[in-house]
Amino acid sequence: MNIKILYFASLRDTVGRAEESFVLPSGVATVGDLRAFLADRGDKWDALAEGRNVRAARNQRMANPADPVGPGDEIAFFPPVTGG
Amino acid sequence: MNIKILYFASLRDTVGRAEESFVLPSGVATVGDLRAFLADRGDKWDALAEGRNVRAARNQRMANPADPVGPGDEIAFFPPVTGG
Amino acid sequence: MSVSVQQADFDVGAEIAALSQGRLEVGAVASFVGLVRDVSGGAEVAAMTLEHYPGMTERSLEDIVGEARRRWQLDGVRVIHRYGRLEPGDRIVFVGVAGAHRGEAFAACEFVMDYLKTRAPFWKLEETPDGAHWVDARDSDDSAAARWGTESEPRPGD
Amino acid sequence: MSVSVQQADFDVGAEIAALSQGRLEVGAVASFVGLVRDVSGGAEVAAMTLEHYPGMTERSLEDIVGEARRRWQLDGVRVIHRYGRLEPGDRIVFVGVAGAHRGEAFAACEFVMDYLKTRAPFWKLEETPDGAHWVDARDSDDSAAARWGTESEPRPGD
Repeated sequence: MNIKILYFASLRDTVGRAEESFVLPSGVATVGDLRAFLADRGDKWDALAEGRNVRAARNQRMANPADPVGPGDEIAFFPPVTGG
Repeated sequence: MNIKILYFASLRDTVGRAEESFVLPSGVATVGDLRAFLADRGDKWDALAEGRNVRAARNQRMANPADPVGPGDEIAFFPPVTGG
Repeated sequence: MSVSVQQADFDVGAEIAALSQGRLEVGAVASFVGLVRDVSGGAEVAAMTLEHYPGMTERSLEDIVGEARRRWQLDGVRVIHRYGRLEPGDRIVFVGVAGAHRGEAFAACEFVMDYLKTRAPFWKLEETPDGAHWVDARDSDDSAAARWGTESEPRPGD
Repeated sequence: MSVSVQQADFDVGAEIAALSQGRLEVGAVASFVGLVRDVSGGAEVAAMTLEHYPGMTERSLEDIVGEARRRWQLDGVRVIHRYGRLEPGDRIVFVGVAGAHRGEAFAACEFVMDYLKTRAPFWKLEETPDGAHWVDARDSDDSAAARWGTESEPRPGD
């Protein structure tokens, strides 16, 4: 039940890591669950708390909180994009 | 009371001339008057008759039928433009 | 010089680069290139000759550019229109607009093209297998210009 | 290849020419070049670094191009987006769209830019006299994308 989590831009700077390998705990079934679980780490991880302006991708496509998370997935969290 | 009249594109081909020097007859005071006067030449000049899709310019700006015509003016008649 | 009417081809990359050259406030350059197509109204086109009204052409293009600059906050506008004989694939027209933001640059570029199509005195004579014929104005061009909310081209006697 | 994500600069003239090269049915090429400005939100910008999400970037740009090709009849679409450190005046992004007529080319080009601004995973870190800071997303970009009538970018937890 391993997944890879990536962090980008200001969110990466805040949480202090670009990626981590993560063993999915029971009860974490969706992107929204995962985000809440990470926010519960507290302190700097508060940047992922509900209400913060964070976007997510699952396997390199934009994801909704209800999207499922499964073994081998690549989940990314980042601030709203500012390209172009 | 001389003016210059220019004809372009298909209209020039139809009337058989690109330009003419023209002495304004009395009673021809506007672009619309001039067009009607030319159409009255009959035959191929019917291409300028009312109802035909002809545009006009006075001194190199798009003109309306009511615009005045005076000495030294350059009046042009042509079909709708098809540039670009 | 923002308007050129010429027989010669032009360098699109150089024209676009010139619009922002040395102007670090420019964030957006929208541009358009019009080309001769090998079909027109279903008929095959071997070549076309673009006729124009020297003097009035430059004046009408400058009027169009001036109107665009009144409507939007722009850093630069460039219009090049060719005349003479052109073959399929040849460039006909270039419009480039530089501004701080993309919304204004896109809007002004499309505005200039729409007006140019209905107000600049150019006429196309197409060579097809059936012979040469003058292209009729397209109603869609008039309606494209009309959506900008100013008067359409005046029509004497219509 | 219609999408490139690269550090290197690109040749705008060559990219625009390639969109119609050997395609005599193309009558219109609309294009856009985005550049680094020397100001942002009132602050002076010395340089910026564009970060992206390798893999997802290419995929999202290809999705955007695919969506444009479904919506309009197009002959070609090209998107180039740079990443890494860029200075004021440097090109950031190119979008070029070729089609038979200008209306479709303009609409598709603006559509791709609006979506790219809200959906492609790029982030700008600006260097100013006050230090480096990440640029916040502009609400106007979301509303520009929203006017195309599809869902906006999903926001988990919002």
